[in-house]
Amino acid sequence: MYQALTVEEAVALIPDGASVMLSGFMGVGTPDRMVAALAAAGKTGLTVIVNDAARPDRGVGPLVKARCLRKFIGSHIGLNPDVQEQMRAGELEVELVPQGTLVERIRAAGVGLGGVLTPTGLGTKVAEGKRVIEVEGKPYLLEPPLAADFALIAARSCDYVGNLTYMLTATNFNPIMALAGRVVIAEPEEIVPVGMIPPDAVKTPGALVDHVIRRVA
Amino acid sequence: MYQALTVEEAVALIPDGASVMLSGFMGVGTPDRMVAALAAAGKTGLTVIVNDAARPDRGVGPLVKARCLRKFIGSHIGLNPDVQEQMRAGELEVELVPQGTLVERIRAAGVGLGGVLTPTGLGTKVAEGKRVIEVEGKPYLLEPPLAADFALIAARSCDYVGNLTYMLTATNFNPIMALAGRVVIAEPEEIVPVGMIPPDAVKTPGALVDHVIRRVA
Amino acid sequence: MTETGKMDPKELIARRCAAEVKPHTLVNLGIGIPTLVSDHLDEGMGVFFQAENGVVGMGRRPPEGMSDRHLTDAGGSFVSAVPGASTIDSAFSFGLIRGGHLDLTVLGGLQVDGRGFLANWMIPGVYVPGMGGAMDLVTGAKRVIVAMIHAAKDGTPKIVPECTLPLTAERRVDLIVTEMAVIRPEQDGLHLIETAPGVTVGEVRAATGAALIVTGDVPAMDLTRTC
Amino acid sequence: MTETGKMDPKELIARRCAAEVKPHTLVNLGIGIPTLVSDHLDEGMGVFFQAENGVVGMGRRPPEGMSDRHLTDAGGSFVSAVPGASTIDSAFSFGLIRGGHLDLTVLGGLQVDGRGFLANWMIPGVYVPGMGGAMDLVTGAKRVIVAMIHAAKDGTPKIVPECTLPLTAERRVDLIVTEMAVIRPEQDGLHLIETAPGVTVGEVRAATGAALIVTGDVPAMDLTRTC
Repeated sequence: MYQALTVEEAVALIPDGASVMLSGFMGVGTPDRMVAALAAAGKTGLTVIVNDAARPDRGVGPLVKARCLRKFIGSHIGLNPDVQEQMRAGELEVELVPQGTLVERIRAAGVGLGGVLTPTGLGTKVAEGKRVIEVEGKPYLLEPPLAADFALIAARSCDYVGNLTYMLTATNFNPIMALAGRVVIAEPEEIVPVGMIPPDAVKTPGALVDHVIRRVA
Repeated sequence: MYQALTVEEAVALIPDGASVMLSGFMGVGTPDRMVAALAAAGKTGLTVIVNDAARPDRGVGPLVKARCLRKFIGSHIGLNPDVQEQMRAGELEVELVPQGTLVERIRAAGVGLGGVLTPTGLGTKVAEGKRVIEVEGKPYLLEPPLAADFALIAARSCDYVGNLTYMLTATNFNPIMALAGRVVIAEPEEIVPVGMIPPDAVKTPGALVDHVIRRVA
Repeated sequence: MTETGKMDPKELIARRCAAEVKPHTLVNLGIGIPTLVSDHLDEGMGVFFQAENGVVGMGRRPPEGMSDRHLTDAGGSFVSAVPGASTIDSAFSFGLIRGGHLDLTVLGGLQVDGRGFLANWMIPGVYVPGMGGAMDLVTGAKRVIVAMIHAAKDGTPKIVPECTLPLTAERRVDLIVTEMAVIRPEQDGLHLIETAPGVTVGEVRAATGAALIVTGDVPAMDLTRTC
Repeated sequence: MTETGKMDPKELIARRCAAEVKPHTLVNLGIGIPTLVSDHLDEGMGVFFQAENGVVGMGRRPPEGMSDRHLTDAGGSFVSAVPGASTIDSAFSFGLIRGGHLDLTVLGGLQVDGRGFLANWMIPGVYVPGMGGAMDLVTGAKRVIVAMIHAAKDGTPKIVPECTLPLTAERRVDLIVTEMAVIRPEQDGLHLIETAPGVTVGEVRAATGAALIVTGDVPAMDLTRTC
């Protein structure tokens, strides 16, 4: 059972320098209230794990603009000039990871596996410095698990035991990141009474969720 | 769009000696009509991949009793004396796999990964003859992917593009096996018009399903 | 002998295990004695029971006529679901287990040894049921408690210097609860931390094949305590 | 020049690609030219479009006022969903892609080389958008078609003996469709199998950096054909 936190209370849990998973795909399914509050709080030195850099005003954009980030781990930065600029200036370290590898690395951390054996990236720049493991005659890149101190999750609905649902393509990385944050904070669009989400509709069981953000008053 | 098959038509697709994934957990969520029809058809030499041997009259039980199986790959056989007896008589090869490893091996095959790096089984009989891969200082067993010629899936609802839903604990291995069969045959409890299953309720997209079994008349 | 000393041994073990369950946690109970643990827990504690077959928030067996074949426990028996329950597929279920999201598992045991290693899935040539989810549970759960009768029916110790039966995992379990004692495996060996009411340290030692470390007085189990 | 010869080059490429799409298949279209392919397909074909962000059965942009911020394509633009659509998480979405469940992907290209290898995700020092889902798509899809303008704006060939830009994958793509030609990479090199209406084999060769294998007469693209 959760006491829902204000967004400021939640953001206060996250120290400068933390690693933070941020769900969303081009800003769709990103916990925007937490992003705004982190930027407003002037956090610094964060490592963010997120699919893409979205645009300057979307997704992780406001955190980039407010120079909260030390490191960006994701698959795409092409539509956010702020990231390109900070990267070129040496202010922001960028680690590019193929999208399918990124989500499996996060999942591996979340489900207790030692890494990912993927054909993706073999023979490309992505393979540089990485181990290649042969299984049944085929080569695979060994990619390590990827966990984070915090996972910030955008949910459609949440109940007071922390069960989460997502809506359509706002699902994306959310249910996977909810497995892999040492502390999981959910920002739902609505909070409903316990028992209102049918068991088969729950996409993230409440047992994975540590904190829930209060609705906008 | 599918022409739903009769259970006999579906079973006729499966040759003797095929490898078959069979969903279900103690017979819950097993496609019972297909199991009965396979047994009635007198199939032989099948390799079955299934969580457990259930009981003689449940789950894979009827296939064991009818001596359809050459090999059983699963995690538990303790409640089916037929399996124990055929195993001791050397008539049935049994490969025991930890349950979490079994489902991840199936998933790895289904999602194109080269195997599973799991801590489960390290230092036990399960590790015998297997490679241990160290990642970031921790050892993991390397377990190979597990695919099958056929995956027989028990669904709650299905539409005519093959989208599937499952109900409660009858879900279990179904959505994972639906990724890993070269031919996927779904046995739904009901078939509903296209568009009646909300996109977020679909647990197996129809793109994974090759054949659908007709409702009981 | 005290009143509780006359308690059924399995009930005593279950009750003592129940005191280890913390509110608002995710718990998996194995078959046999562990299943009884939930009977000793207050439903208001907010404990969610997980079963390997994919339910988080499993409830008691429903009244006759109210069961459904789509809602069962890992043994295939009918169960109910508590408010706030969720159902998940097997990959997700073992993701919770292996990924360290399960706060506690209580499991039966065939042997536990001086290193705290558990054997509970086969007796070669005699009993080969398969490991089911046991290896993942012992490997992945944050806390593992072994709940078992202290010795075999013929008196042979089940707590031994080194397991002769195949191991379930190389992980040191966190606690052993029997009808005679509570034992905590640590780096330096097995610590006897409680005895059952009316049982002496000497009696526990006599029934145990492995060395037991005793530091000062060993208190009696408090069977009224809950977490 | 024929009527179709005056077609917008991107439209021509999209139309020719559309002829490669088979009914009742699962298809992923990249951004740019590939996106245009769906305009040339009959909605009754039963083709389901997948987008990396987790939709199977993506439909056209909805009418003004009927969009929803929870339903977008991989570029973040509003889309609709066809009857029978499903939505999945990113792990499932890339499971479909990497696992070989995607029948076809049509992607843009910066370079394709004589081995049939594609480079389409970065120009070192100039353009580093990241690979997004491209590496998984090229690695995992059953069939990969590269849809691109034949040469760079300054005339520099994009079809080259060996990619000088970083590869997207070591996989040989299945087809290259440009406004000048259709080229099929095979074990022995690049086969020129069609030319655009009004374009000669010599013109294609002149605009191509890699050797082209020509066997007999090269037919003109049939831009009316559908699968």
